[in-house]
Amino acid sequence: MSAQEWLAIGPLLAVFALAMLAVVLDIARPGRDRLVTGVMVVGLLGAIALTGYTAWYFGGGEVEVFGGAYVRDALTSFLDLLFLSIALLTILFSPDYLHPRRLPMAEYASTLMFAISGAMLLGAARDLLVLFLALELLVLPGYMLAGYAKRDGLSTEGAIKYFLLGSFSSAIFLFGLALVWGFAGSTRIPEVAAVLTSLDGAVSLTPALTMGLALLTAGVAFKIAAVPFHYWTPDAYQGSPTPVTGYLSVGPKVAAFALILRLFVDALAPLKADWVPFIVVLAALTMTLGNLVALTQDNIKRMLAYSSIAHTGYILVGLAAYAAAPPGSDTERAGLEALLFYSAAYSFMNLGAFAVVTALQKRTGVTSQITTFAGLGRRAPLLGALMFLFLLSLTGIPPLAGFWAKAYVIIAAVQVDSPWLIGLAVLTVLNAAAAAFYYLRIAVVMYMGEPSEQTAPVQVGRLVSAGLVLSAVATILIGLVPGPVIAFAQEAARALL
Amino acid sequence: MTELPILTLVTFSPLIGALLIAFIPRHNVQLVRWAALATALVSFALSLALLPAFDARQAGFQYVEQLDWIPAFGIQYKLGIDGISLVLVVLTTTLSWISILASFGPIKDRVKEFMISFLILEVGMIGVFTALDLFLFYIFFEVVLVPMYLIIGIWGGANRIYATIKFVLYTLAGSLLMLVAILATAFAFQAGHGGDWAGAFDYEQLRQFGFDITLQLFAFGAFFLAFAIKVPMFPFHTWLPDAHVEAPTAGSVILAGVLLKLGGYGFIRFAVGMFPDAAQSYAPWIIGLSLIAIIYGAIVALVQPDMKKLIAYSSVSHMGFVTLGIFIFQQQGMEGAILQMVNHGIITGALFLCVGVLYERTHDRTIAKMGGLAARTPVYAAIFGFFMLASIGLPGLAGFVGEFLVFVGTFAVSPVAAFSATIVMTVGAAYLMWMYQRLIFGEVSDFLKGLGHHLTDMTPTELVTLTPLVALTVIFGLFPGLVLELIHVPVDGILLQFRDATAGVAP
Amino acid sequence: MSQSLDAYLVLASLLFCIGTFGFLARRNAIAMLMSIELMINAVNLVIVAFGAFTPELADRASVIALIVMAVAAAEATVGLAIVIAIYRNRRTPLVDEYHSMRE
Amino acid sequence: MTTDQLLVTLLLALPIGGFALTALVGRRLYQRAWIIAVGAIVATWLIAMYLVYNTLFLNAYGAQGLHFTLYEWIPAGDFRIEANFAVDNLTAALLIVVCTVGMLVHVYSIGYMAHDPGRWRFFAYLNLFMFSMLLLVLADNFLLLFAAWELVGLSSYLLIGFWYGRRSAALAAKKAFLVNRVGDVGFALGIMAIWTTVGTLNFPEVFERIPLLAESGVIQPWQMTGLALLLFLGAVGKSAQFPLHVWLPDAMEGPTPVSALIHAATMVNAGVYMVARANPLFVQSPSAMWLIAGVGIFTAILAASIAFTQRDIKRVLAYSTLSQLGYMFAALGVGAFTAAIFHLMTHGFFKGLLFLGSGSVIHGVHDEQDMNRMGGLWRKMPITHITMLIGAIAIAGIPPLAGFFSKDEILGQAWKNGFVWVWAIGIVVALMTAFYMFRLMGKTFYGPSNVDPAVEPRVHESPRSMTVPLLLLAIPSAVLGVALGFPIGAGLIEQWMEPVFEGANEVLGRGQAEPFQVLGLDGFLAGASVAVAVLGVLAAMRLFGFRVPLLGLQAKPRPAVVERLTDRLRPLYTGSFHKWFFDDLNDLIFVRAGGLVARGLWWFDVHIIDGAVNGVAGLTQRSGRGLRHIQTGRVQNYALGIALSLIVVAVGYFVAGGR
Repeated sequence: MSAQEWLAIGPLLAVFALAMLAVVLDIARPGRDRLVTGVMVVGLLGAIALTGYTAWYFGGGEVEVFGGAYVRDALTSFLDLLFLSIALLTILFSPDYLHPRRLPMAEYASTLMFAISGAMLLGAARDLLVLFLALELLVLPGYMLAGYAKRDGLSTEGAIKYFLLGSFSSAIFLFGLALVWGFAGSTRIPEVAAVLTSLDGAVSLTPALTMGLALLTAGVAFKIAAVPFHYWTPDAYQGSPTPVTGYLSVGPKVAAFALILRLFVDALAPLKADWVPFIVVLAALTMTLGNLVALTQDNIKRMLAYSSIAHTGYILVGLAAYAAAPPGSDTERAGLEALLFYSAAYSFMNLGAFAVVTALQKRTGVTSQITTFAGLGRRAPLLGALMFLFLLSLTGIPPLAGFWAKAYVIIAAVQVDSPWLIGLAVLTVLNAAAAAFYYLRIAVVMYMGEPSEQTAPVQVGRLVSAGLVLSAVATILIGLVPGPVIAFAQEAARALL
Repeated sequence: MTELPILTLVTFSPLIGALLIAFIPRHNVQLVRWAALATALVSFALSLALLPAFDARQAGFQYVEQLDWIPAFGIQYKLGIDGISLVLVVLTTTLSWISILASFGPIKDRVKEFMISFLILEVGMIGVFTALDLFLFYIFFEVVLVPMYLIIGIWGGANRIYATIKFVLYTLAGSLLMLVAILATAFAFQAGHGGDWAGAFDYEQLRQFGFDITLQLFAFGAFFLAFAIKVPMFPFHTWLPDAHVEAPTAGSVILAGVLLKLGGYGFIRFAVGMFPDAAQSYAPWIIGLSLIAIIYGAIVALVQPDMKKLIAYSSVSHMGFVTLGIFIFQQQGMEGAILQMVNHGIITGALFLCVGVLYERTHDRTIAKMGGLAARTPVYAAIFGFFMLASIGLPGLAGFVGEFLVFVGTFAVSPVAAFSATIVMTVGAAYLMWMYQRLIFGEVSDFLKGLGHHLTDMTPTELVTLTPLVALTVIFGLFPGLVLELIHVPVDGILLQFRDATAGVAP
Repeated sequence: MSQSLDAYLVLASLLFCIGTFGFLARRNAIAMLMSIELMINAVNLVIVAFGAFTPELADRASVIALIVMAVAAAEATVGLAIVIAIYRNRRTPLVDEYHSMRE
Repeated sequence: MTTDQLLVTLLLALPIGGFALTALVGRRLYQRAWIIAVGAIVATWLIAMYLVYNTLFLNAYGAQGLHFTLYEWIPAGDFRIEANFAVDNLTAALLIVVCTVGMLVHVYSIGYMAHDPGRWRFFAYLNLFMFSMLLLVLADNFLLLFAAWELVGLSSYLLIGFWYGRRSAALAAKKAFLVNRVGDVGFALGIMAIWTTVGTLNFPEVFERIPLLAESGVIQPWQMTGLALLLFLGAVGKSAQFPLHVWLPDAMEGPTPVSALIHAATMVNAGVYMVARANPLFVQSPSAMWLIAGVGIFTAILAASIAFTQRDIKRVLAYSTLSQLGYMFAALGVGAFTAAIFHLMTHGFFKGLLFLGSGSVIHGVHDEQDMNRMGGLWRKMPITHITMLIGAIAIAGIPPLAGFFSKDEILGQAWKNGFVWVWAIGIVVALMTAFYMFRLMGKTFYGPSNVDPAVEPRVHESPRSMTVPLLLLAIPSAVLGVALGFPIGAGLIEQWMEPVFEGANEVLGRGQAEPFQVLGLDGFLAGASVAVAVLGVLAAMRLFGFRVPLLGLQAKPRPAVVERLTDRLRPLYTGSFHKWFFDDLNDLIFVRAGGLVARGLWWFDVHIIDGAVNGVAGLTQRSGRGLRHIQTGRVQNYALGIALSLIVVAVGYFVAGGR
């Protein structure tokens, strides 16, 4: 392998190394949580720097490693940076939650790092088999993290639901993958795409291929938690330890979109006319159901779970815009850019929101009922203000990140000359308006409710504070100066097409 | 840019103040208050500084500042004003400092947060009037929502949460659709320029573009919804009474004084400016809705038991003149509409201040409980009466000229519409005089007697808030030319373009 | 041994459906886990069948099948661990009794 | 700015300045609150008289009068309205009445309001009124006239509601303003119509162009009629003509000087003034003129019939005012513009006198207004009695006092211009007028004293500040008719008004007035009106008593006869006493039915419109609550859901993928 190839997989290796290091530290210095945390933070910062360097080094070009199974292009770099940021923030938010509950840090960190490496691999895979492996590498640690609070009934309940349904969908996905593989005769994505292109719409799809498409659609729909494959989400999110919920709401979701980019946009693009109607319907269902049910939730984690379902719907609009646009057009690219931009913006604001919940739950026994937030604006003005900021961003109020994300998705949708996509855009904004209700409800509880009886001051740890500041800065900066992120997303999208 | 970016200064000076206030310890309430007032006065002074160098006879925008913001979509940071913007900016800065001063007494809890919210609100409002990039405009338009949401929701009355959420959701639903329309027009522009995004959100360029009629009809519809909710036009008005009733005094003042004008301004500048053909085809409907609003609002106001609700419905009626004046597409009508916006801002703002003064003492707004205030608080009675008369449209005071210009314009286009609209001259006088008679005249009510010496006449602070408005009401009543001269050229421009654009379209 | 790929695919599909049915019908977590194994094995059958009937896939198929088995094993391990954890908490392996979170 | 222009400006500036000053510092002047206001008005009067002299006697400003622009008021594109003023003969005639009566009322008020704690407010309002009224007569365009129109309405509102503590006063003030507003709507619409059709609102230009436009057919006859009627609606409101007459009697809730000044001598004449001012416009529409005559004469008889039975002394005078205003409109309608203005002037003086006299009476009997509780006051209040008697004779139309000349002019013109029915009704009204006025005199001054015994000893003549204005007003009431109207048909007033109504007379086809023929038609008509007046006076004297101390003549009242007559005419009496139930009708239509409509709309607003809004929100919430139940918490259900969805997706692919 050339030095370039090593550099290309450098970030991935770094995260693997961090995962191993955490295990080693656990054995060599058991119980040294702060050490592990420190090492992880430093390591992740290093990995981010490395990724940045790699991205700069390769620029717009691409490098294939492992005989083309792994590719380092702008998309890989974009996703790597995003995943590493998610990992960093999750690590920052976790100790304050884990420590009071006597949950070991090292094991947690290594599991998380493995999951992140899976996500990163997913974003770089150009081989169906690698895609599957990466997916499993992503989700298996995820199940474990969900059930990480072993003695907590809810955590394990969430985990087993997540696990059973996840495995079920993995099997479905795998079956679809196998069928496509059998049809295309290769696991290499470019070759698959080439074979499918040669169909050229002239012959009808074989039953096996059609079945394969259906299975793959259902499989990824499950992974991104699109309605009606979303059932696991609320239970898994509610049950998991809060920092894990934060992670689950962004990491696996964005990774699943990475999977969609590599599989559907790269490999199955020639068949996009076949699958686009399903994306449109899924998008519409997902955002609408997510928001409607979120309206009625009283548990903040569950509410945010449904809200994350709704956001999946919005992201899917970007995908639909891509898929509905004529091949090779600018519009096609805009859809993907929107998808990527939305993922990035969503990650920061959603993690931020969960981080506030985490910070409140530093004291054990604090539930995740909405009443937890009562009078937060008085008890901890800064924390309240940050939560308000994240909520505003999630609502899509300018000039915050979430606003641009929605605007981008809508730009992409209205560019497609199709009543369906215009309809989807309108549905998006109607949903955004409805969603404002439950986001604002939290603000109401924080600022406008009767003063809460919990008068104990909220103490926010240094790490959590740093993470919150990072999320907030990202949310504001992406809002005020979205230019660089847009440019990066454009480059990433260009790499894919 | 070598010269001073004065518009940016005007727009963002309250934000700077807000940031500074954020660092003042919250227990130092007096300092927070005075700092907020000083900030608002600075932006007021800055906005006045725009006047001397402003050339009222020059067409187009002045003080233009232009920077690329998001080149990928041609989104710019572009500010500029014409006469219409200028008068509304000055109105905003004026009412802002008055509102802040008026909050000194009533707002006792979380003063720091209140002042910060209020100053951010001011940024949003000024920004709406100065933005020349559609995206930037939209951002300011939305930014306004958040502080207003907090102001009603935190410092409001008993049913504040229902009111504030209704306000936000209602407004948001409309404005988000407008976002879709903005993006769609920008894309149409981009497609029409060979895929080049440059200028796709630039108001001045979009105005020249000439969108095809299908897009116009759709986009105008979306813009209409956003602005009609903001104005608010019948039947999108029901958030207003709730919001007014629950909002604290300063909130009501700004809500009536400036926020409603965002809708009227949006209609003139964007909806009509960019989609003249669609405006033409929708105009009969909008005129119809305006007439309904004018009469309906006035009649419903007749039977309101709550002072604020009464004034809220009167706002629906008065703002109906604004939309009526705009959509008859006639010089006097449109100039009258703009003048009416300014005057309504001053007068209704003042009326809400008056209600606030009384509420401070009685903690009640039920008209039936009051009576005989003239005997106990003569100065208050006089000032309240003054604004009541101004609101009725007494000649010589500000309310008259705008209203009459709208009437004249309407009559020239459709005498029938003018006939129906003038009914309100009577009904409008009836509800206000009824309220005034019940509050001010007659014997002192038992409820007020029960208050004893708490029922004092106006304090010096309250006088300071209301006196400038009295002066403005008289000045604009006697010399409406001060405003009309400023808006004449831009209105001419809009109507000229409108006529050019619709010349080829069969009615 | 049949000479038709389709026959294997049909057989595999049947197996997959049986697995699915088992997953849907059984309440015991362990049994559900086993049903998933069955589904994965059906997929393996498909993979191997493709390998057997399509020359260019022959050399890859068995490798892929092996990898899938390994993944399935890992999955089962994680699954069992979770099942044990919840069994400790709830004293029952029946998943339909785990419904403290809903709606 | 020339001196005269400056003086005209001062004419406006003095009263408004007086208003502002009195409003600001008046309260601190205590007893002397009147000093600024009265000072300002005296100065105003002097200036006005100078201008009147210049205009009417020196003809200093030519036939067109003095026109000038102060500044541009509303510059809105083509709609450019200036604050411009004019002094011509018509204005000058009005200035005489407005300023003279105004000044005397100011002086009178010094005494009348001396004990009222709110006197500073009173004088401020009076000055505001004077400003508005002067603006009204000086305005040289329709919009400015309209502005003044509304401002006098405001002053009237403030003054009627002066004793705000009294609910009835507050209600009357509001009623006056609102009823006036109904008329103003018409006026405003008329102004819009003028601007739309003529393109300007300046009087000289409008009146120059209107005949041309009408001739060339640019303005159709029906449009002209519509235009005239819209303007007339404004006049109907301000001058309290049927059916908008209901506010004026209630307006008597205000202090009596206000009734004298505003509701008798000046403001209520604004409608007459406006129609006279816009004569070139009105004469273009014969049907509008006919209607004006009809409304006027109908109001005259309607009001007179009500005045018959009222007990409140001020209300009798108020209905009398309505009736006399009706005369003026009848005059306008028959094309006797000069007669209308003549009657306006004479009426201004004698009605002002009567009101101030009644005020003096009320003052004397300690705020009692019911005539049934007066009587025999002639001895205790001699000056009031004499001056009021002069007023009563004047209004009754007995020569040579003022009322005879102007009233006879109106009736004569009506006959001669072909409106015999107007004349016929007019002569009946003249009879009624004479009767009810002497009923008033009899009940108040001559009959037995019914004054509250507690008050009786303290009844006294009013202070000099009140009696002097009475005396001063009695002079013009007595001599103005002769001064201006003699010789009949060729008096000063004819000369003065000649240039103003020249065009109108031309259009109506009136030549130069012929000299009065004592033995011809003129003599017959004059004789008839004198005869009915005397008849009315005698009848009233016989029923309600009288006394002429100098001649030793006297008659006792005959309450029994009155009683019998009343009984016989019970339905008519009841109708008259209850003002023919107009107030009840209005209450039913506007207050009750209107309230019902408003309440209905409010219900609609809250339940239908807002209900729809909340309904959408509720529906959203409910559907969310319904959809929640999908999430059962059981893995099996989830798996089944996923499997079923998968099947749907697969079927979808197979159905759609059949390409």
